[in-house]
Amino acid sequence: MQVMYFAWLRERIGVGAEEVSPPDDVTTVGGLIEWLKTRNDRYAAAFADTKAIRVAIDQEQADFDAEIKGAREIALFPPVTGG
Amino acid sequence: MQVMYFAWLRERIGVGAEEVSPPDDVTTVGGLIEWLKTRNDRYAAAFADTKAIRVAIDQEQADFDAEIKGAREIALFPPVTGG
Amino acid sequence: MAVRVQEADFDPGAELEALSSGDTEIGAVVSFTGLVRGAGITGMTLEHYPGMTEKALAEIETKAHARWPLQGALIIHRIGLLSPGARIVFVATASRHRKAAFESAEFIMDYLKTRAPFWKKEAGTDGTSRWVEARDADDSATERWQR
Amino acid sequence: MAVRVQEADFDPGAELEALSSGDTEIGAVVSFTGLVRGAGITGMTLEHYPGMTEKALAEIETKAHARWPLQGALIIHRIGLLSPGARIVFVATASRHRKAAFESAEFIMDYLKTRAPFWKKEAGTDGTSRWVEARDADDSATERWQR
Repeated sequence: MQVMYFAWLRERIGVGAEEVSPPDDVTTVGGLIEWLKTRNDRYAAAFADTKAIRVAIDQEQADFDAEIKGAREIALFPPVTGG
Repeated sequence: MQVMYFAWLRERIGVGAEEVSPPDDVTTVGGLIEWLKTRNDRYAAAFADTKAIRVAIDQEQADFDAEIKGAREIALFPPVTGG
Repeated sequence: MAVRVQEADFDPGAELEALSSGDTEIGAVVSFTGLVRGAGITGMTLEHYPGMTEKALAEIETKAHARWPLQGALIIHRIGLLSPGARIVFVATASRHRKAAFESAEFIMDYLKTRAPFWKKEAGTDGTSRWVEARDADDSATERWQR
Repeated sequence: MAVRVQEADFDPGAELEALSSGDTEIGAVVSFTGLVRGAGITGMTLEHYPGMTEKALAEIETKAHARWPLQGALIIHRIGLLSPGARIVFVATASRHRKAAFESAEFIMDYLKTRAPFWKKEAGTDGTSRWVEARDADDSATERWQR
């Protein structure tokens, strides 16, 4: 599946989007984030405060409990500040 | 003092403004209207329903109890409908 | 602070531009445009009370400035004969934040509807004409700002 | 119903004219224009989530149409680099009566502020840059429509 990052999350991780293949026991958005944190220090630092992270699955708002199975595109980003 | 009429009140009375000299015992807007009603049938008909009449004294909103002594310009009109 | 009562039409885009340009403290501009609705009428005549009108509109603007931190405000109201679709009134407010801009524009319109001495007479498509009646909802709208 | 996400500036007057002309059922048009405030910054960059942005804005417009009787609605949001004083966002709604036009425009802005995937990064006059933080007041503003 594709994972996308925006704003300071993108800057801290260093890429805007990447293909990832989490193991089968990673079933929710929360689990995905915990798994991403184990990849390296950049991810660990970027996701240090998960209260500051929002989620969209296939371009629809979702929460940390949401199942990721079958998702094509998971986006992680800070609270939005447009308008 | 000058009395002014607007909208359907002006149309029913037939003039937009006129000089009037009410007797000394006419001291309030309400009294002025009662006195105007005695002038002829047009006035009596125009002021039949005083609930539908609003007042301004010297271009400031006022009510029927307001004193008219010293007033330069008293305007009587239906509720406003601009905007 | 600006108030205009005029027969001529106006240009909402130019008015918005004039209100917001040159002051980079402004973050939010809200405008209201009132138009003549066409159902069953061929036109509408706006009568007003010259002198008192301008005074009443300026007082409403002053009240809005006292209540919200505004960088600017504008009220334009047309008088005379207007066709269906024509602009009648324009209110615009400028503030740092959107809440003040929205609330003050709505406040000005609510007060204008019940306090500014304008009267509308509609010319019906059936040849008759009638004075528009005041709506209780407009009184309620004004009163909520006094609570 | 219309949603546009673009780098280019837009013309509020032309957009208002297009929204309100040709439908004489419209009695009230409300617009909101958001501008880049200049205090301490040389400019601002708007990032967004292509694809989701348009979808989120269209959903907000649909919600507004479901909730108020609207003759029309428009949302324009700019992206890319913007200077102080530049227009960022434009929302306009058209209805028979002013209450629906005011409320729906404010509703769209409140939802846009917390639901549409845009992020602002300010370039400071001191040479630093920083991502704008979300305001709790914006969450509260959205929540009041859910009560």
